[in-house]
Amino acid sequence: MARIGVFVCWCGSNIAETVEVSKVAEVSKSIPGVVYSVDYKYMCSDPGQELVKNAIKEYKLTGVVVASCSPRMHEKTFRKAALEAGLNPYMLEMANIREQCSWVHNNMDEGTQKSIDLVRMMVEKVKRNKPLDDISIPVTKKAMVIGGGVTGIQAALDIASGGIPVVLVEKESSIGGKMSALDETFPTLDCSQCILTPKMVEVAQHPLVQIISYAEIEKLEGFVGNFKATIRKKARYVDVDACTGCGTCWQKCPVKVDSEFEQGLGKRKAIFIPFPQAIPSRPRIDAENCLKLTKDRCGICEKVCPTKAIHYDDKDEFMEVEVGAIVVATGYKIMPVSAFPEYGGGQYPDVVTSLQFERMVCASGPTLGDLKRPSDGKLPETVVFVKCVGSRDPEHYHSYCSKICCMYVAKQTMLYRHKVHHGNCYVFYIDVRSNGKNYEEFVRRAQEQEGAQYIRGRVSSIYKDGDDMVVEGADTLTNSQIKVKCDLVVLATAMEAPDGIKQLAQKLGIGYDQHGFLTEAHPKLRPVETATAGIFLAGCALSPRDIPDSVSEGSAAAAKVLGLLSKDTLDKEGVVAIVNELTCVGCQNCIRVCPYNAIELKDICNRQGELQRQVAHVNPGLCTGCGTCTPSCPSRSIELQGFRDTELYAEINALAEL
Amino acid sequence: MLIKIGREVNLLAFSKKLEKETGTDVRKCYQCGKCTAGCPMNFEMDVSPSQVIRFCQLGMEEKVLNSRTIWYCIFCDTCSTRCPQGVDIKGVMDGLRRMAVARNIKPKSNVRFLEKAFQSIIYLFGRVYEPGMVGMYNLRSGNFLHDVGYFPLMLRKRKISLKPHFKRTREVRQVMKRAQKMKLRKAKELEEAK
Amino acid sequence: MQELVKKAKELIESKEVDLLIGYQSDGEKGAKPLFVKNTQQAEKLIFNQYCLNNLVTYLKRPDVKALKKVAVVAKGCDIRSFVMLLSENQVSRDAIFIIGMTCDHVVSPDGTGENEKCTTCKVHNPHLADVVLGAPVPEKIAKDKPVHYAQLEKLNAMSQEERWAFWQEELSRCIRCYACRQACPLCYCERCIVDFNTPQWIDTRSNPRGNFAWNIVRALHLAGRCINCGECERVCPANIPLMLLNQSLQEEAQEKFAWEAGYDPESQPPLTTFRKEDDEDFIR
Amino acid sequence: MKYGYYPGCSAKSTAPELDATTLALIDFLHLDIKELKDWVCCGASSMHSVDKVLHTALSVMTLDAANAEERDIMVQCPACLAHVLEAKEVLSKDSELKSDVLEAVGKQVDANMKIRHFSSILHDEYGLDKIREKVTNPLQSLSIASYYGCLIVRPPERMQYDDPENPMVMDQLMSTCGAEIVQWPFKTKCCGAGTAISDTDVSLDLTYEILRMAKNNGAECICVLCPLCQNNLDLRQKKIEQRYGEKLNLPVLYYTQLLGLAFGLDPIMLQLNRLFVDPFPLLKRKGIL
Amino acid sequence: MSENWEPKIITFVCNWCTYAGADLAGTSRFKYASNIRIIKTPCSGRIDPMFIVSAFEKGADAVLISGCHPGDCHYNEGNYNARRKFTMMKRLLDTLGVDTRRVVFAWCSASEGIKFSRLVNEVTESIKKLGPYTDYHSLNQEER
Repeated sequence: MARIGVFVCWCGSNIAETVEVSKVAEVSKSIPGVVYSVDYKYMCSDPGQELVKNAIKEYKLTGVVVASCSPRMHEKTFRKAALEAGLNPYMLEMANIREQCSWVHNNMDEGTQKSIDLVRMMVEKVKRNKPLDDISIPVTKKAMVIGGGVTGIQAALDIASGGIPVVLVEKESSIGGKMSALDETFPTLDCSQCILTPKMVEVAQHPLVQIISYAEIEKLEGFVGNFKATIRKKARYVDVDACTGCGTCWQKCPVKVDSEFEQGLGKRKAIFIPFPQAIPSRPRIDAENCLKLTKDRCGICEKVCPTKAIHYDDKDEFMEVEVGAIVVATGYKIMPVSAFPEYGGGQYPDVVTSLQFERMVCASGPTLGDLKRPSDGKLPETVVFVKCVGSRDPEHYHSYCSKICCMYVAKQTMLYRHKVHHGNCYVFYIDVRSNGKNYEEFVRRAQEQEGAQYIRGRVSSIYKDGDDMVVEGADTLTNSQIKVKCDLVVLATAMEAPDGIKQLAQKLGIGYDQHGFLTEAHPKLRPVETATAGIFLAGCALSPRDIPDSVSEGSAAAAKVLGLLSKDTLDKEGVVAIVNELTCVGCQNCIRVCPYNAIELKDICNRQGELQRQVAHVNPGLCTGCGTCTPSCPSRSIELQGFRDTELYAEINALAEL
Repeated sequence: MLIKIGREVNLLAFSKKLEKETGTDVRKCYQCGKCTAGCPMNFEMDVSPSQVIRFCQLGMEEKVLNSRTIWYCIFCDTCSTRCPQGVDIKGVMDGLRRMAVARNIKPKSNVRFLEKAFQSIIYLFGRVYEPGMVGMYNLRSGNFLHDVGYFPLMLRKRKISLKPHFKRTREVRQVMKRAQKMKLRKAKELEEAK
Repeated sequence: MQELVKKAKELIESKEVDLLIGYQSDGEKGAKPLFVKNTQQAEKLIFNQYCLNNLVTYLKRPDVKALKKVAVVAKGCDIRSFVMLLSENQVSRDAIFIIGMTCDHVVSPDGTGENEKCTTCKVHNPHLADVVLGAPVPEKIAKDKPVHYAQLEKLNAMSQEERWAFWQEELSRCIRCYACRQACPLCYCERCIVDFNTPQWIDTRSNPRGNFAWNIVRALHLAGRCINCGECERVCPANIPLMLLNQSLQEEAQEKFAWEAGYDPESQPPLTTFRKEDDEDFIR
Repeated sequence: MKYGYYPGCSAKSTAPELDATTLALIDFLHLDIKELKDWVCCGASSMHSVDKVLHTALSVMTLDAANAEERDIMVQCPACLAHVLEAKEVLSKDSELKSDVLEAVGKQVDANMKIRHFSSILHDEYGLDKIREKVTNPLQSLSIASYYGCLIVRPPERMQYDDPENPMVMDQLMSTCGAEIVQWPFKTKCCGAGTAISDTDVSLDLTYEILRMAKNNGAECICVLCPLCQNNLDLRQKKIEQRYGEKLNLPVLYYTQLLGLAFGLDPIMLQLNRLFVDPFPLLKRKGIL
Repeated sequence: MSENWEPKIITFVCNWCTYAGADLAGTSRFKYASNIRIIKTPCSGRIDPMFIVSAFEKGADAVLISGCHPGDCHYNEGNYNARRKFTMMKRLLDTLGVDTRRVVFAWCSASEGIKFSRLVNEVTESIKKLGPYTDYHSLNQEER
């Protein structure tokens, strides 16, 4: 027999002003099953909680209804109290008579009546509640970081310093990401490679970090604390262990193709490392351009390799790793010039992206830092920078601001003027957004001391007229059109989500927005978490960010991982779905609607091991307790604990008696 | 210039009115100036296209209706096509021009005479008849000899004929009359509503 | 007919199937199911316009399921229900041999004239079968063309009050025999929700409340799944126009989710999936 | 393919060669296209600034004419095309404007027909492959700058013609005919349109820039599809040359004329003599005539 | 209909958006009619269309169902699944002649306290005009 206690809170005058609390307590006594009821001024106070605990013991209560504030406020408090008194916490429910009653109604009679109803509903529910146990999940104390840019490197280093082993998976043949291609960085103008390469070396040498380069995530199974990732190690045609990185192969390779790292401005070989400081400093063969692999000719690299590390029959390999947590730091890509037909659509070599410009001025770039324009190698005497190209243009490209362009354009004007002291540089801008430490000062310096001329207006078109590039823009401050003849145009094109990110997100089961950026669990309070427990985000995978922000987030995600993996087991609420295998017919409805892929088919076999039938089976580790499965089940064979049909129906039924 | 915004001024009222007339919401404009940058007629304008939109945002109806700009827009649509915010600048110009016509504001360009001439020609013939139209335009604009030099040349190349062609003129006239009546009726209703 | 009998004998003789479900004649203008286990029985097999029953329904029976392989004679419309059973993991494709029959039309349940369901048929020629018998029949409706049900129009034209009165009248005759459930090829739960008593969703007595709730839940469970075979209505002893409810939801699935059941075993029934851009005009 | 041809007023007055060559091509390629009997003026570039209802109503009358003949509409003049497409848009969803327009027209008009420009029809319905087969007189070594103007590409969502910044339809037609195509930046730059009559000087600046840019990029002639563009570039070229003191001598031909040449049609039928900038010396030099 | 009849409106909400929105209406003291009784489910995906039938059987004059806006679902996509079920249920009820003005679906986020209070008031007002749902309630009385 149910023995229910009802505890009605005054919440000072918050409830008592509009609800006759004593009457609610009094009437509650008449609800079948209620053996005790009481009202008290502050039920959440220590004496209030004592009242609940004592009553549970004294009256041997099997269920408790606390009529007070929203369960969002104190459900945890009271359930803990119940537990302390020896009652299963899930046998306690709250009737929300403050937020959803006393605070929103004026009339005492109505408030009281409604409170009685709410109590009755909860009494009926709690009578049918079942004790639930929290679920304890073991944890694999290992983490995976996807993306080996500066963000991923930072995350891997921080996790490893906490004593947790890390697998760092990088899509390219070297870690380093976009930052390794930059020249100098704002607002301090320190050399990008000078600050990044030590970090790359550190992560490579860390005993707890395993770098898997030129690899991608093939599949992810499991759930928080217990992921199993399948990693595709793409065919590299070079035995990384045998290779010493001596460089003979790429020196001898006869094939020259455009270098991706040099943004198409320089050349690389068909067997190559993307840049001299690459880590691991092991080459890979580009199968599309290698003569041996495409035409079965040449084979020089194999001949010259002193350690016999070249294998033309190399295949993609798969490896499985078990990890407890994952950091996704997949970064970004920038839009190519060809995306903008009104700016020439890529037909003019002297219209370049800002990343190309970085390579053009970088001392390790294809011209070794001699600034030459791509078409004819001429020193550009006049350069125009155009901001917001593809950003802030919801009609054609992206609605968002790419955030870092304002700063790097200011930096690039300086880099330019440092190379060409007599040169003119113009910046077409709409707004200058320089909110960061020393950022505004940096932009002012570009304009006041370094000779950048800022023009407020967007550019309508860019075309070639004879030898000149012509930029047709506006100066909205003087209300006029401006045509600038120049030698080189640098477009600050938008940062975009990288290719394949949606597929990756789907494999990982995490959300992404309409732009392809990954979605955080809460934009303010859970900025590096995803809605999927155990998977964290950092850096430009979320949206455009600069280096300081990305590095901070790498550390933040690492802290989350360390927190999660500091325990041996994880506890989670017992509110999960359970299948009645006797009545389940295996129609797969629940499997299809489950947002978490937490349900799968299970074979039921007879003693001879012959398959009899198939039923649904819930993995409680993956189930988050949304209950979408329940209404999809025609035979009611899957039920969400804590919100079972009989419990909810009891609430509806409780209202019938009114 | 001083823009006074008193308590009685509702900045949004004009934007809303424009939206009703043209279907475009000028409040979306964030003044990047791309329209101005690409406008082939900007050098003839007293107020640049982006500024027209700005004045509309500020509710300065008189300023825009009395500008040269709205009469010099040639509807090439470069602005609207490139606008990052999807503001139909050309449509706004067109709408402003209709508002100015409705209020009998003196046009700042001869183009209005061309429009009038054109309307009469359609009324008469149902299809365009260039010599008549240019002639009528010249009469209205007071520029009697405009383009007359091209006449013999065009005649020689048989690019214009002296004989107008008529088509469905009765129907066209009926449609025009009905549209005119409708306009008057609506104006009256609006008046009464006030 | 000859080829049907021949094929059946072949299947039975070669022991390829344990059982063949087909039709035999039932009077001059009628047909009834025939269960063939030997070649002799196969002689009785027929197929004509009186072969109304949807024999796929028998595939959900436990005794049939227990057999290794079963052949079933099926029209295109019946095969649509087989496709749904496949998609819902209720049959194994390998365990069933489908003898698809081309079919111009069958008669209406009262035996007079063309069955209404045949006017909206898009599968006069079976779309999924191990063997197809009969001469090809020209399809009258393109696959992508939405189907409208003429009977519904009258109901839709009524006012809400009239519809209420109409159904109260019709459902008052329901005796809760559950023949509709039994005949339906897609009602295969081992425990029906109506037999569920904690909580008892549906009053099991034959009263207005229970009848109303039962028919709601029946239609709802078929939403997006019903393939318009009409068996429920045909077997209803009280002549309740049950198909009106099913067809109404078929139209809704077509209009809102661009879905028609029973054509593609690879696709998911509409209530087990969604599109982010689904219509939601009715939601405030 | 079953189209009613809507030539527009220009084709019947200032651009008779466009009309004539269009009909010649239709005949030569055996297309099921014939002129709509009852088309009326689309309201051209000015009516919409006066009276939106009347402006739309005129185009609706032409839609009605196509309905009467149960034909889709093929248009040659970009302005007419824009306006009938706009009218179709208005009729496609309920609005106050729609009901006003229908009231003015005095009858219900449906707009379910397809509306396309002739060049689009040739380009992707008739098809470049079939065109290539018909070329008997390739426009060898003739460098052609295709000039599209504004209205055919903008607004892109309405016109559905091609990339508004770098359309290729005419370029591909011309290269199919064996011509050298010139990639140049002003394909869709405005020529000044109607200002040619009301503010002639303004339009001269714009047309000069276009002609100069075409010439600098190596064009020997310009290929156009819009009667107004043709007029501004051709009729006024002499005045431009005088004003800017620069010899341009760029014949401005309709794409239909150039196609006709490549198909080996009679030059008289193609009415090349109607052009103000004489194309004959160029065409003879290239061995096309 | 008795003089002081008040509509009974049973409301099903999801825990993360609408329940929190209702809480916000409370903390903001947005007043609304006291006719609703809220039943909390974790997600609108848990709301079974049959709840509507049960609610009417138990004497409700209207049913209000609300969850997270599309894209906001705490469980990513529970509300998308719910939306399809509701679409079908609404059509079915309409076909059966149920007064669908009495079945209101809404999206209401955790920040939309004001929307929640307005929604409740609007629904209550409209149901007051419609009167008690005697048609449905009469099903309970007739027994055969």
